[in-house]
Amino acid sequence: MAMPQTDLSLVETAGAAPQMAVRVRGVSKTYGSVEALRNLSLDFPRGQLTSLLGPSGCGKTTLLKIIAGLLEPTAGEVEVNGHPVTGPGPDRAFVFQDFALLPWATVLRNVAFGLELRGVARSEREAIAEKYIAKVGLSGFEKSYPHELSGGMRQRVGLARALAVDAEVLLMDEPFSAVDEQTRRKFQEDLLELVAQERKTFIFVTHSIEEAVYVSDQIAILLPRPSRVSEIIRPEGLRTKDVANIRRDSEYLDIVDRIWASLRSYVE
Amino acid sequence: MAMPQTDLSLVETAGAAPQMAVRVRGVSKTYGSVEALRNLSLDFPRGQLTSLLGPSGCGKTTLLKIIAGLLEPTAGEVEVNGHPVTGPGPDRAFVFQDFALLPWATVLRNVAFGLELRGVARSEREAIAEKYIAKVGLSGFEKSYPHELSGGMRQRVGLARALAVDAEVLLMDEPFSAVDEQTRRKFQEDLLELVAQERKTFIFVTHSIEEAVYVSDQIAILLPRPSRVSEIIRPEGLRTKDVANIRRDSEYLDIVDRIWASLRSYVE
Amino acid sequence: MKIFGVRLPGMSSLILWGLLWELVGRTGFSFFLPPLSEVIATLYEIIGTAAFQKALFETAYAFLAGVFFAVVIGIPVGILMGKSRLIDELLLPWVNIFLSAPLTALVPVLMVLFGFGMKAIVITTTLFAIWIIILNARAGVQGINRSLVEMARSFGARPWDAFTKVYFWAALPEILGGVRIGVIRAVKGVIIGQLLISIVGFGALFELYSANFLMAHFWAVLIVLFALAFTLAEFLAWLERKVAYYAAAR
Amino acid sequence: MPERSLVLKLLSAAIVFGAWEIAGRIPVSYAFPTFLDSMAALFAMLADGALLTAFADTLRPLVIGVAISAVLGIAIGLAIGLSGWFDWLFSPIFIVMQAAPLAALIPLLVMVYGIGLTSKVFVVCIMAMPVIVLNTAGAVRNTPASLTEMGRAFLGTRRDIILKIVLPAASPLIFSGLRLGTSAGFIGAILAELKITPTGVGDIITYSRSIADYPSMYAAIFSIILLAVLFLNVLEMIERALFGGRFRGHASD
Amino acid sequence: EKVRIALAETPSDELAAFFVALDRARKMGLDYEWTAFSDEELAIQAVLSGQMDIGFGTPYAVMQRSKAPIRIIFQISKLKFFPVTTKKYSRLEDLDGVPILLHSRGGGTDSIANVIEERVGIKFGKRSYVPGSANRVVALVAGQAEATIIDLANKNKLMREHGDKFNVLPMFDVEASDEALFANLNWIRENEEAVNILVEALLSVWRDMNEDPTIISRETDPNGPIGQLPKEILDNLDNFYREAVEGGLYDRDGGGRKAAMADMEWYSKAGQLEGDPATLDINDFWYFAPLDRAIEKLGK
Ligand SMILES: Nc1ncnc2c1ncn2[C@@H]1O[C@H](COP(=O)(O)OP(=O)(O)OP(=O)(O)O)[C@@H](O)[C@H]1O
Ligand SMILES: Nc1ncnc2c1ncn2[C@@H]1O[C@H](COP(=O)(O)OP(=O)(O)OP(=O)(O)O)[C@@H](O)[C@H]1O
Ligand SMILES: [Mg+2]
Ligand SMILES: [Mg+2]
Repeated sequence: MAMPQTDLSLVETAGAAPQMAVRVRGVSKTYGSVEALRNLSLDFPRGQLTSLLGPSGCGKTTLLKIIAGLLEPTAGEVEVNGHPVTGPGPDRAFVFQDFALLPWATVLRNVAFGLELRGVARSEREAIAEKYIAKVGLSGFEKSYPHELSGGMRQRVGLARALAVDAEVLLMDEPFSAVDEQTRRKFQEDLLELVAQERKTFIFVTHSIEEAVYVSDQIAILLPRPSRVSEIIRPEGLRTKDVANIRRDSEYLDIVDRIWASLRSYVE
Repeated sequence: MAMPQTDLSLVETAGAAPQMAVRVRGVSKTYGSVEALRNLSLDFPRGQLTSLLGPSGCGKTTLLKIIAGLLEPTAGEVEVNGHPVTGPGPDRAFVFQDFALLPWATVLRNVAFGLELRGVARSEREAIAEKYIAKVGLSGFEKSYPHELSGGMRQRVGLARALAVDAEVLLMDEPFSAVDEQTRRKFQEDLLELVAQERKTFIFVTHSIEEAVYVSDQIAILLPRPSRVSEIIRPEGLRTKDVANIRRDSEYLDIVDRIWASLRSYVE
Repeated sequence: MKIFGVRLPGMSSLILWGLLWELVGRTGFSFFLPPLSEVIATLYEIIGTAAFQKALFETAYAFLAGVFFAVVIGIPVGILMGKSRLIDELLLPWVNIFLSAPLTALVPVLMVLFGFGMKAIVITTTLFAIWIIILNARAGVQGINRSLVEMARSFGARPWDAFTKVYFWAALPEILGGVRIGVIRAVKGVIIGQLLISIVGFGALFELYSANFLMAHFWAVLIVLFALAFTLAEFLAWLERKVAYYAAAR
Repeated sequence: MPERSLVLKLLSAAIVFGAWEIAGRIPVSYAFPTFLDSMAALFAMLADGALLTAFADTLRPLVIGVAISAVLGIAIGLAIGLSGWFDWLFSPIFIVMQAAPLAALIPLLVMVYGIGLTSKVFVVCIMAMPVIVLNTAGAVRNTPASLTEMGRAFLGTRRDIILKIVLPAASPLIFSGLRLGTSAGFIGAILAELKITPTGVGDIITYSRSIADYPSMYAAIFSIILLAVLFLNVLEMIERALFGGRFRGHASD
Repeated sequence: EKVRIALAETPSDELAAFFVALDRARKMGLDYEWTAFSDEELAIQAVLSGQMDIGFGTPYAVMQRSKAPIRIIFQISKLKFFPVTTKKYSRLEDLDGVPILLHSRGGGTDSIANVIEERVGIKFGKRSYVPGSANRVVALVAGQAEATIIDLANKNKLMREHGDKFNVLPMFDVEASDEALFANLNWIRENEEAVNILVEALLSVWRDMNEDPTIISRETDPNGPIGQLPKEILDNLDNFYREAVEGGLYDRDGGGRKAAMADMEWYSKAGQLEGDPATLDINDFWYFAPLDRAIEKLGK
């Protein structure tokens, strides 16, 4: 399951020694009698985007929460930058599938909330929040409340909140599931830009094969419960290609088909 | 906007005179001060599947409900088989986006509910329902309740209910939006089979360009509010091609790109 | 709650409280709190007496009649209010006022209007219970998923069919919730009625025992009453949970 | 259409008060005064200040009791909602208290706490507290898990999470518990005045009844109901001012 | 048709004699039913509005104010109440400015307090109202009050148990009524027969009781409302009636004109009746015919 170092050097543009930002080693998780994860190991290279793909209920969210330190694994260990995870930490930020916005707080307060909990002074944190609100294209909505926004806009608030705390590792649980196809495509392009700009590690859960292939440096395909990693696919060549035409690129389509064939066996 | 007769003859395999099952003529609809549809005209050929594609809130659901007779248009007229629509009728059946199943009734009763409301005797309607339950692959779940089913299975119950009343026209409002990608693909293939088997007219709302191109005989692209038809695209050649490879067919990809280009202009 | 990995059942802490009561009672802390064991012995003694059974019968009768009227009037009125704007606007302010008004103050008026016997107690009980039943039935009908209504229409449902096959069932969780709260309020209503209007049933026993400082008797009847009310409320909550499985799915 | 609903409100008021007036004129009973007579008595009592003094007397135990119930009830409810131990130990008591007809306890309270303010405050508390506790506990228990999880993910301390997430998320239900509690407290306060010692409005009711001054008795009843409704409306206005139109729902937002 | 009787309290030892009389009346052919109300005012209202036929209480204020023709037919008990205080006070005069507990505003104990103030020339402090002598005893014992006015039974009980802590202050005699039976005059006229039976039965019991108080416990129907009371109460019946008879609580002639005159004077002074007692006509308040008839029948 270990990643060959040579693969990475192709991608690491900064030329720094390739490193793993997050390592998951032999993690198992049982909820009562439900065995969600069994002895799962997986590494996440620094500065790259790794997607988790797998059937519904296979334990993707569970894995993400274990990395975030929100859940304790039944067995196994997670390391972030070489330090074992014992709880949530400032090095990781979570983008929640259901947004998890405070309905009683404005967009500004929501985006600044992570900083507020870290005790950053009001004026400072609001300045930072403003910056990230602009970055996700929500300028002008600072004073709005979540229920006044469309699903896609709420999702971006959650994204901005995670970006604002400037964590090294971003954990994103199906972040585009709530937006319609047209908007989703726009987001995917935004995300690609973000990965290129910010030198952060992204861990990304999705149900869409096309989306995973389109945005990922590395795709981990999970088996149905109890979950282990069945395959790791690295759509290497794609990063250098023209974004506008990638969807008809035959390499892209090959990868999609390969994944589809691999997943298909689990769907009824 | 009228369909050239020659186009249709290519598709109509039965060789019967090509006919329009549903004609929408100059329909407008205003909700209070919101103008949802303006002077929209569109024809739906018998035995074919027509998709409606358009930005969120452009009035797709509104149009479907007007055809179903659930809403009255502010102006204009809808004809089904040459007869003007004045209300719901046995010639049309609706598949609801949120399934609209009776949570307190079993799958069997839910599927038979349309027939129950039409006064069909119990034994007869249950026999019919059994047949359609089998057809959508839910045999063995007759005694289950909706909350015991997955989203995809619920969707199929709604579909079976609509099929059971044996209406000529099936109106489907984003029927696959709530299921995950893998299951969705399976459904799309089922739907294609259904269109081939049953000689019915399908009107299908979706947000997914790929889905529309994949399943449709004809795609109507709607403008943002107030909505009119901006373009009609007929992915003709595709029907004859191999289903397994269609997603990498260049004609398919051309059509997807063309639609994307056309829709993209409305997204921000 | 878990102790040493064993799950303690929900109401088991009442046993602990019972023990505490026994202990405090034994210390002779105050004459008004006899030990629980004495109370239970007294309970055993009086439960067979004609006076107790008469009280039980009178209370049960007033209670059941009051709840019956509250349900039979409340649910249809609530459904009507949910469906008709005019009726809703006419009645809603009064329903809200009576829901929050101190009905105890109104009891003297009820006596004048409806007499001083059982009838007034039944009406007091009804008045305690009915408003929340109306409001909940109304909320249930208003909250019915529109697509269920449209589904019924699109398959050609006639109004009566739509009502019996869709509306009632769809609003059932809220209706039952209202009935549960209503029944709890009705228990309070029947006792307040018995204390303030004519002294019959358990109200009479309470007056008698407290006036004569028969504390063990007093607590014994109180325990019976608490247990009855509690059982009833839990039964309705159980019923509610049985339909609640679909409340979230509507 | 605000006018339409106002007209309908006035219309329904006119129907009810008209029915009262007619019933009083028939009369249905020697002891049933007309609406107009009762209003006249009401204004007379307002004019000589008797009513205001009475309100002050009635409101004292009510306000003290509701305040105690609110502070204590929310604190206990919070503890029950947050701690399994508290839940196990205390929630059965409040569940029993809520279901049980506590009015029956009044004679006992008199023996223990006498006839003064204390036992009246106590009556208000036992009536108002259970619903406040149970509503608060339920709301706290049902704080959307995703919000508390979010708070943990962004490194909130337990205090932070309680103050900035749990309490605001629970506040609509806490407020509705307060409203129900206040309404129950009113019932308790009146009950205390009718069953323990007649003071305030309860005294006007019993005294005017004993001297057969029925218009005054009805005026007092009318005024206390009016007061309760006003009191609750004020509470609702406070709630709306505090949380404004910002609340449209809950976790689903 | 049944005669509907409105009691002003739930059946207890105090009502045992009344129920014995009711039993005798039933044997004489009276058909009746009773309802217990939570206080005197409710019983009065019930008779006022015609929902009950005969009520318990002293509705002088109501008789004077409402236009309803209510009349008293029998005096059940006299206003035998006793000022009780802590050892600090030993005479009524000492109570000047002392807060006092009374039954209810405008009620019997309130009028006793008024008359004490007038005769002794003092002014009580704040008056608080606690219905029920037993409850006032509790308040007194619990130290929540220094002075109150309580009934005979509770006075005896208090002195038995806490005689070392409290004083019963000597007071002048009161002949006025505490509880009386009353009914609507029209109804009385339409039901002379029933009223006669009832009054006769009452008078006979009141006379027998004054001879031998134990008659009450002996004649109490074990299946009736009194017989169903807890044993603790029943065991004390003889004691209760012995003390009551000794204390002169029950008039052997059912009150009559003597009581009516005393009431006029007393309730005028107490503020319940308006106008000079001399100008008040006792026939506006009492209806003597049934009592006169019964006395004639049973002999002086
Ligand atoms: N708190 C819990 N208690 C019990 N079982 C749980 C709990 N949370 C998750 N599970 C179970 O663990 C399994 C994995 O859940 P998880 O949410 O991680 O799946 P997922 O891959 O994120 O699914 P989806 O794609 O539907 O979001 C599921 O079968 C689920 O039923
Ligand atoms: N009952 C209504 N009252 C007022 N406006 C309405 C109502 N129903 C729909 N609208 C408005 O009409 C427009 C069209 O709505 P419709 O639901 O038909 O859109 P849609 O194309 O189905 O959108 P989506 O893709 O989001 O489902 C929207 O702007 C909506 O706000
Ligand atoms: Mg998940
Ligand atoms: Mg729609």
